[in-house]
Amino acid sequence: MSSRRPYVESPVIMATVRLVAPFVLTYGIFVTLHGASSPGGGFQGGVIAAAVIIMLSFAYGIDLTWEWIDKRVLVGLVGGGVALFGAIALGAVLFGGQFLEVGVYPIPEPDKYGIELVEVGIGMTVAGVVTSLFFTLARGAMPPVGEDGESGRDDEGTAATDGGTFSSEAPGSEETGGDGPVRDGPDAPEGGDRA
Amino acid sequence: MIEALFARYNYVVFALLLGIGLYIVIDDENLVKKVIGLNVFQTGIFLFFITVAVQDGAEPAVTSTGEGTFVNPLPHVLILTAIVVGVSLTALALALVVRIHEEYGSIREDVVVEVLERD
Amino acid sequence: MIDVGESTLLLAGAVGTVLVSVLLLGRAMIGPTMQDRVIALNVIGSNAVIVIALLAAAFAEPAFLDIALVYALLNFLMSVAISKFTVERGGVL
Amino acid sequence: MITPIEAGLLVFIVATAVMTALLRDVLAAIIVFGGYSLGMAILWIVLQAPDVGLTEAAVGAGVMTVLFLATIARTTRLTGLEATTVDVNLPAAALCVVFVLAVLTTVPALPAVGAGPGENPAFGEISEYYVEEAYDDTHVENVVTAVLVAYRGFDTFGEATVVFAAGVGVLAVLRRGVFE
Repeated sequence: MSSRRPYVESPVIMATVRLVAPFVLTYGIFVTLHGASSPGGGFQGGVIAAAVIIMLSFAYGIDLTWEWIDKRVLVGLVGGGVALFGAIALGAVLFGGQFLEVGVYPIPEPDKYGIELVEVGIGMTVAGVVTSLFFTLARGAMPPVGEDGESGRDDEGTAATDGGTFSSEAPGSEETGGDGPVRDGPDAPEGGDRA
Repeated sequence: MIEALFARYNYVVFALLLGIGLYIVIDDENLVKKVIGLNVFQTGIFLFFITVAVQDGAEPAVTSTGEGTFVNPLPHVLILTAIVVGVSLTALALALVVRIHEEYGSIREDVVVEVLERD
Repeated sequence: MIDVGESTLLLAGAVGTVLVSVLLLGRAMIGPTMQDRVIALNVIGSNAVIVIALLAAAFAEPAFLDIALVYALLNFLMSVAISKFTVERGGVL
Repeated sequence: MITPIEAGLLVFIVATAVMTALLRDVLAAIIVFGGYSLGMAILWIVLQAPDVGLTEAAVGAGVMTVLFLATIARTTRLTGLEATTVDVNLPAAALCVVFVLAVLTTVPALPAVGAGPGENPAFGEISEYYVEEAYDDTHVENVVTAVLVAYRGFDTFGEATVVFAAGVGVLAVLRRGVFE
């Protein structure tokens, strides 16, 4: 994409995000796990955790963040969350209860921890889905299926849509890849293993 | 009548929000603004549910004894899931808007209709 | 338990902050540039943090502070997103 | 009776909603809609619904605006910075006024705001049972969480599936190149 301007990153935003992102992620996990005794739960915590990735995308560029993310983690979050919920629900049947009767598990305080585990499943699903929704919408404007790549969409607003190249080599990242901070930032340890 | 409405102020705002949301959906040509209008409409309904749950002098339902005055937790449950589902559906609607833009080159309803009629 | 007079005072502060937010909407409405609107929204967001904290104190419900914390952490995301969008004309997104 | 804080918030919310309807520029409408979400989150707190307020805060501040921005970044060329308002479409506005009046006629049949059990049919046996028995049944203090996962877990399972399906749906609509 020759029309793409080199992405000029803002040091202020990068520094702020680097400072804030770990706290937001921690807080998202806290909200997910602490839903039993205070306001919170999987839905809220998942959205807050997903906001971390959105933050990183704004600080370091969407394509870079997308490359940095392990897609398998994303798929694992989305599918694994629903699967975890379903497994807990069905597992109760194995222990002689009914569907979703978490009280029958042979662990201390099965009700409380069963509910927490279900909340974790919800949180995983919501975090994964919101993250992928964001990237799907923000990345690549897909060309109409069955036509060649560029002709379908260069009629209007290429300046507005050029973030949307969907080519796998992601040339945008090559332009900025030389700058140290851009690469370093998303490689920071937080956010990788959100499950 | 007026007094009855005044004692039900939240429901009046609920009706207003429904009207405003409906107006945006009907009148605005821009599809993204139509989606915003749907969200306004949706939030009006959330307001209805949460207002039903309140009780004078009540606290949020965080308790281990069940003693005291609490708001009704059931509408809260319905609405907090509805908010997250609403976001997902908004994203789906926006994806459709993007797709319409790819297909017709515009997100204005009148232009899309024009393109459809021309073909 | 919190004194009634004190909680009234805190509520009055919250009402005042809400009224300031209503006034700020005027700036968001008339613009004239998008930056004015972004800053108006940012101030409204900061006001929201203040109002929620005051309400938490007035209702004696510390759990409400969680929500103020969410806004304190996430409010800048909204402003940053919109500002980047206006400055770079969507080139970033 | 209406408290000043509620009155101020309701004015704020209606004002932002009307501004969203009137602003022609999509970006301006999105900005004002962010303000609307902020007002709503505070209103949920005033109405003693912290769980809903937390959700609205996370969604409104973190995600919703960004999704709208991502969409218009891909579809709209910014028109400029002028702050024009749309012309009010009188037939549509009249239709909406009729709709609002029709809804308002049903409002006096509803219980007054803040009416407790006895006057308010929403407070039935079920909600009493939830509040009184939730801790004994589930050992979870937050009744909202208890209802969400324990009493209405099947419902929530469906909601999680809807979220999952929406994610799949977006991928289906904008399919190529995302998971390459």
